[in-house]
Amino acid sequence: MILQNILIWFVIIPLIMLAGLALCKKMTQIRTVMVVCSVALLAIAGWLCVDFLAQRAAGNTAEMLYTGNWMWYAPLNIKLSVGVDGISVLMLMLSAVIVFAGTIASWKISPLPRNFFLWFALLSMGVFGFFITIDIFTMFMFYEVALIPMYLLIGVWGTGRKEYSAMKLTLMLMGGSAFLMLGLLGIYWHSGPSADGAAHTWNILEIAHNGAIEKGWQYFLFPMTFVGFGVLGAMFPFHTWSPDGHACAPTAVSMLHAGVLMKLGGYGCFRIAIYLLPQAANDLAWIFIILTGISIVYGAFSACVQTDLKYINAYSSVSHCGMVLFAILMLNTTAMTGAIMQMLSHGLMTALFFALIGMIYGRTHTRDIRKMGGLMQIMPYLGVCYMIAGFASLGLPGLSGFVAEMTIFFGSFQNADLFHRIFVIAATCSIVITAVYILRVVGKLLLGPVFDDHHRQLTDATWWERLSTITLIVCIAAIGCFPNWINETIQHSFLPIIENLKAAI
Amino acid sequence: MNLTMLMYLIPSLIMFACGVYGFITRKNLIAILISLELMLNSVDLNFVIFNRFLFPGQLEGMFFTLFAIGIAAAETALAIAIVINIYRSIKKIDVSEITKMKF
Amino acid sequence: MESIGNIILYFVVAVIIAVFSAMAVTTRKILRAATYLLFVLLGTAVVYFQLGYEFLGAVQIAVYAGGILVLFVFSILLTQHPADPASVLANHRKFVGGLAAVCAVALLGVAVCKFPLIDGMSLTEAVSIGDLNMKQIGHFLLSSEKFGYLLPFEAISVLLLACIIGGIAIARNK
Amino acid sequence: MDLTLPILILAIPITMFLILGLFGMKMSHKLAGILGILGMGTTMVLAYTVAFDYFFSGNSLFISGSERLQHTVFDVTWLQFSPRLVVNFGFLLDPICAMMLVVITTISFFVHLYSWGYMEGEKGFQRFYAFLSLFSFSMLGLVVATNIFQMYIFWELVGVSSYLLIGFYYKTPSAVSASKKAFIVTRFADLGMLIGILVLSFYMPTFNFIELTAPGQPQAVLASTGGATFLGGSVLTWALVLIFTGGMGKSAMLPLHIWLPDAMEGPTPVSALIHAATMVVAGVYLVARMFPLYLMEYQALDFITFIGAITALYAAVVACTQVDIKRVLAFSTISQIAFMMVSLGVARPEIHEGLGYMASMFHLFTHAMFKALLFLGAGALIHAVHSNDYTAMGGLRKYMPITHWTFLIGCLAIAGIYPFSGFFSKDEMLSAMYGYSTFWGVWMTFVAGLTAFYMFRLYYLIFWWDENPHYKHHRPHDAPWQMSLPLIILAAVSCVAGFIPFGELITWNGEPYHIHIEWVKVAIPSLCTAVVAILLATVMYRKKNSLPDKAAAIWPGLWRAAHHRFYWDEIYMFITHKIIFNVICSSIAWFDRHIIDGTMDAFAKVTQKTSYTIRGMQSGSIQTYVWWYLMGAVALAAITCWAIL
Repeated sequence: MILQNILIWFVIIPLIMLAGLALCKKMTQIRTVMVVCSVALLAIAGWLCVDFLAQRAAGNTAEMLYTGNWMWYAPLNIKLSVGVDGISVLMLMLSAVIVFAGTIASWKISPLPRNFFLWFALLSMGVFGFFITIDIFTMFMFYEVALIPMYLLIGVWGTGRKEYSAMKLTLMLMGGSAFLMLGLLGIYWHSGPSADGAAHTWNILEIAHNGAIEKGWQYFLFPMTFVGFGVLGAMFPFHTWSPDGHACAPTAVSMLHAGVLMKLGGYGCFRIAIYLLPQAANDLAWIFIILTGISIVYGAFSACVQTDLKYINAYSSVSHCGMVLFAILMLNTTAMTGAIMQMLSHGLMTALFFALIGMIYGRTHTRDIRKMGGLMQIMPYLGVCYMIAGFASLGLPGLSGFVAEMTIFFGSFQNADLFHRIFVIAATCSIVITAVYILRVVGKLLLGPVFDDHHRQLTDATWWERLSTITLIVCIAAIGCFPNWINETIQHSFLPIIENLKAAI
Repeated sequence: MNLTMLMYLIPSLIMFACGVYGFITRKNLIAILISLELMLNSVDLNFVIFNRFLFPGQLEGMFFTLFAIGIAAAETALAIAIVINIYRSIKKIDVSEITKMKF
Repeated sequence: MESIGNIILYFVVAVIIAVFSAMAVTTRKILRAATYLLFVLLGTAVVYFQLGYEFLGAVQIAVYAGGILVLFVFSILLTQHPADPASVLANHRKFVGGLAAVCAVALLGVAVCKFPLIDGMSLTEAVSIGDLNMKQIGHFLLSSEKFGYLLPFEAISVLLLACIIGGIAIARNK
Repeated sequence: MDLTLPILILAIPITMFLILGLFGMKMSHKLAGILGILGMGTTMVLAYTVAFDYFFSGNSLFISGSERLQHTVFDVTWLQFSPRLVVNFGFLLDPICAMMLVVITTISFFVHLYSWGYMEGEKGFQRFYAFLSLFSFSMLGLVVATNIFQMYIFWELVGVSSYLLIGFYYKTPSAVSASKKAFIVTRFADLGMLIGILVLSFYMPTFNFIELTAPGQPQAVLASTGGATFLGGSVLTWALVLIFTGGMGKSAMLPLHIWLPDAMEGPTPVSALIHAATMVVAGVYLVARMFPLYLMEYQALDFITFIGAITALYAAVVACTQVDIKRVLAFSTISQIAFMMVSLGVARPEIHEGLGYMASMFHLFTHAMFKALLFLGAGALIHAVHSNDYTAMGGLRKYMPITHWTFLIGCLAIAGIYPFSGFFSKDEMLSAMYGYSTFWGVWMTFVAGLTAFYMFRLYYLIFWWDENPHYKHHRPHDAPWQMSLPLIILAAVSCVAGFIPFGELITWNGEPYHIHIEWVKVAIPSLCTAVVAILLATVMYRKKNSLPDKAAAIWPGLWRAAHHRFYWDEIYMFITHKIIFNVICSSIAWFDRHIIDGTMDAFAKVTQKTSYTIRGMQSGSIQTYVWWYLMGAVALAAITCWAIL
């Protein structure tokens, strides 16, 4: 029975959410549905996390747990295959936390709250679906499901040049998907026979176990898949959707997009591009190391001179997500572990940032840091949260960013040749630049005298804003203070990928 | 002198050519419709002519024309309804002016 | 050998058709165009009579000359000041239209002239073979056997109904 | 050893931070202050217990024969990078750590107490105490670190607490920019340290200090790199120099010193605690902690010596011309820390059994006491006259006797006058320097003379010179007891600390060293220099006269340059704002918007243009369609006919 698999519920609950919302009329009903379902998601993710760790502790060393296979299009052998390893579990947890925080943060969304949450739920379904599947076709499908609602969410509920940004974001990501589709089809046609006797398979595990795809094809398919996912991971030079898209998106969408959707890119990169195409990954990594290395420094430098809060964070995301891809390309356990931690950290931290920016914007009606100042005196709670987010971003020990960045640096430094060294050192320089732009914003926005006397009447955070931010801050601090269990979970999950890489070389 | 098929086809051809010319050149919607009627009429005529000279024992051409006339009537009625409606809304029936729904 | 009356009638009708068609599309007064069209349609009806299709000729006169043309005239009167001449056509427009017409004539003329069956039989022979009366036509129209046209007949009926309703719906004053 | 005390030493401050930080706004000032002071007091008592236990219990864990041992009290895994590289969180007890525990908790406690008076009625009083606790926690964590990565973690935390405290008056733009500057400059330095740690950890599969400094370990590293060099230095040298860069940032050594004078924007107790006594000596502590490694590479030590000596002279010269009393003290701090650095740099096992190391630690201890005293005294003055400039002071000795006498003791101690504590530590440092090379010995003696000069210049300008007319409106008076008590105690400590047998407690290798003062060769000359400098200052500044202006006019260029701190800030401003911001960042942002994004937009524009062009064909005019259709049909038919015929 399909429903007995716990993973399926990550898709079913959003579906229930959709159905529930379709029936809702009043705002209270909508909120009830959203809160109940997002709490359910959070609970189920938490339970999965605990149960997963228990199973691992009990000695279950299978690569993926909770696996299940259900055929849904036999002629092409497309199945709904689910299964999770430690990384997926953490990603699901992250998504659940951010969906919850995002729901709470859009407590007073208007206009059309019902439609907003409908698309929001669809988006989260795509995200959850992506993380639970191990079938690349179904994965791609969920990927698209997650992308499309973005267009409407930004185009309808956004601010500023929203139509332009929505169009740009959607088109660029769709362009990436086109590459991706090509890559995935290529992988499928060279995948070798499936376990149940069909000629080809979409299942990641089966493809990996069937052995390497022939080398020539790998050289073609790796750039396709990596660029395809890299666009979503804001890799230079395909990152320009991110500043415009984030700047115009409504709060919850920015949160979910930067917090989770961009992680789909990094996740796909190692789960598909590196795991399934190890030889090409090994030989062609240098190209993408250059690009992601540029992303890291370039995003940070660009962020230094922006004046729009959301642009600053968007460029900061370019830098931080560049770090994720950069670390993945280092092809060793420590660096890749760091990449996943950076995903978690960046997800939580950026979600917090965007939530706070949304809250500040909702009060001051501007995001231009030149037109604000001294907000710490007026809204101390939001100010403190913003500082915490900033410190997490610039890598203060005790918050998640530090752990992730350090793991990445120490892992990356294990590659002993000069090329890697130069890029690692360039990447480490970003921690200084990050400090520069974060402190610049904090200094201009929160500290100093009050810039605009009209702002003195503004109020501090409401209860739902506090709930939303506290959820995220607690997670950030928890990862920052007690990183080792996450670290171990991730490291264990990387073993097959690393083995595959070693076998290929 | 025999009246052959060719002789009947020639006026029909001229009629058709005039219809084409009118259809392409005229701007007035009703004039265009008139040109259209000319072309249609020439075609009807051809059906009858071919039926009479090539397959004299059969009736397909005749019936086809019969129905074509019926349809032409329907079509004209509708077209004129549209023309009148357009005239009501923009007070013109010049094709070069009717561009509101273009692109 | 044809009767001389037939021949004269043919030439008269042919000239009428050719001349009035040309005038219908070149005149600048739209009401005149409609009138010239009437002559063309009547000429066509005469051809039908000459070819031995009396019923068809009658339908042509009744439906076309009687019905459609009246519609035209009414619509012209509704939408236009009858005395208003249309604007003078631009030369390039005339050229383009003329070119199309000439091409069509040239091509069709060549095709017609070269067609091998074109000089099959004369009018007299043809008319003598296929003789038909109203009873037969009525029979065929409502027959569902071979050479029966019941289905198109019904289809046309429905179509006409639809057109009537559509015409009313479109032209109706809101 | 019992685990409770060490854990509590770390746990109490962080708990205080959390309590005061989360619930402080709901507390009264009094409650928050008492909580903070009690917490710190307890920590101080615990730290004293631990230090006393370590030095004097004779426990075999701590001492074997006469050699003092390093003892890891606890060490738990915090993060495992790879099976080789494990970051632990622990508590390492050894002589310098025990000494630092004493210094930090003592100064921190007095600053807590002092702040109760100094910060009274300030908005954000609770926040201030919370940050102080956070700082104490971080600093304690830093000194007890068992491994270099733990040190780095607390290093960063210390930096952040410093940032928060400098920017305590966050409504004033100058404080905001000063805090930003401090953080970014030290972050830049930390980058060097991080890269150094990366390099070191790559060749040495451990972060742990004991393993890093174990005999034979550095040689193993050098062997593993196969003697590879980069720009003339071995890998180990580079790693050590880079790690020292971090220390240069925190300890405000020359190219990275610019943040410290600006950091005086923070409340004065903070300056006393962080920017004089504890945090800024972290760089010295770092080098001392890794000293056996540094001993492997004399190049790195020479680098330290060189940087330190230049900085010492530079800061001393600049201090002679500053107006703001806290800035004078700040430059004096820079100069004194540089003294310690030089002393570490010249320490060699073969020169007086590594005397430089011991002397450096000794000076660290005495300096912490008298510099905290001076800063707290300055705080009392500022509290009284509400200005940082000596121009607002003058002739204060009659109004503020306690401050006057304690300040004088501080000045005497820093000038190195017998029998105040500064004399002893400075004497040891100078003998180490003379032992290494006469050149550096003379150089540093000159700096010591300058120190005496500028300190007494400051002293006379504040307490003598000319009585400021403002006093008639607003009569300055001594500070309340919470502020005076720390002054008196610290002054007492500064008087007697020199007689502590420091050599018995702290040496580079744990073996005791018997201090003996080299009167003839070192002490008498330096003492004479100091006395001459003091006399000079007395002549110039005791009474209001025109001598200082004349002196400045002798070398106007030099005086102006020193007054502007040799234009370091301007140079940095130029580099950061003009070059990095305006050239690099702006051009990258422009490039991104116009080139990268422009390319993406260009794709869209080309597509759109093409569509618009093609759209023209779809004119919507039936007549045109018919024409084309007809011509097409004619063409097709013509082709067909031609083919058939």
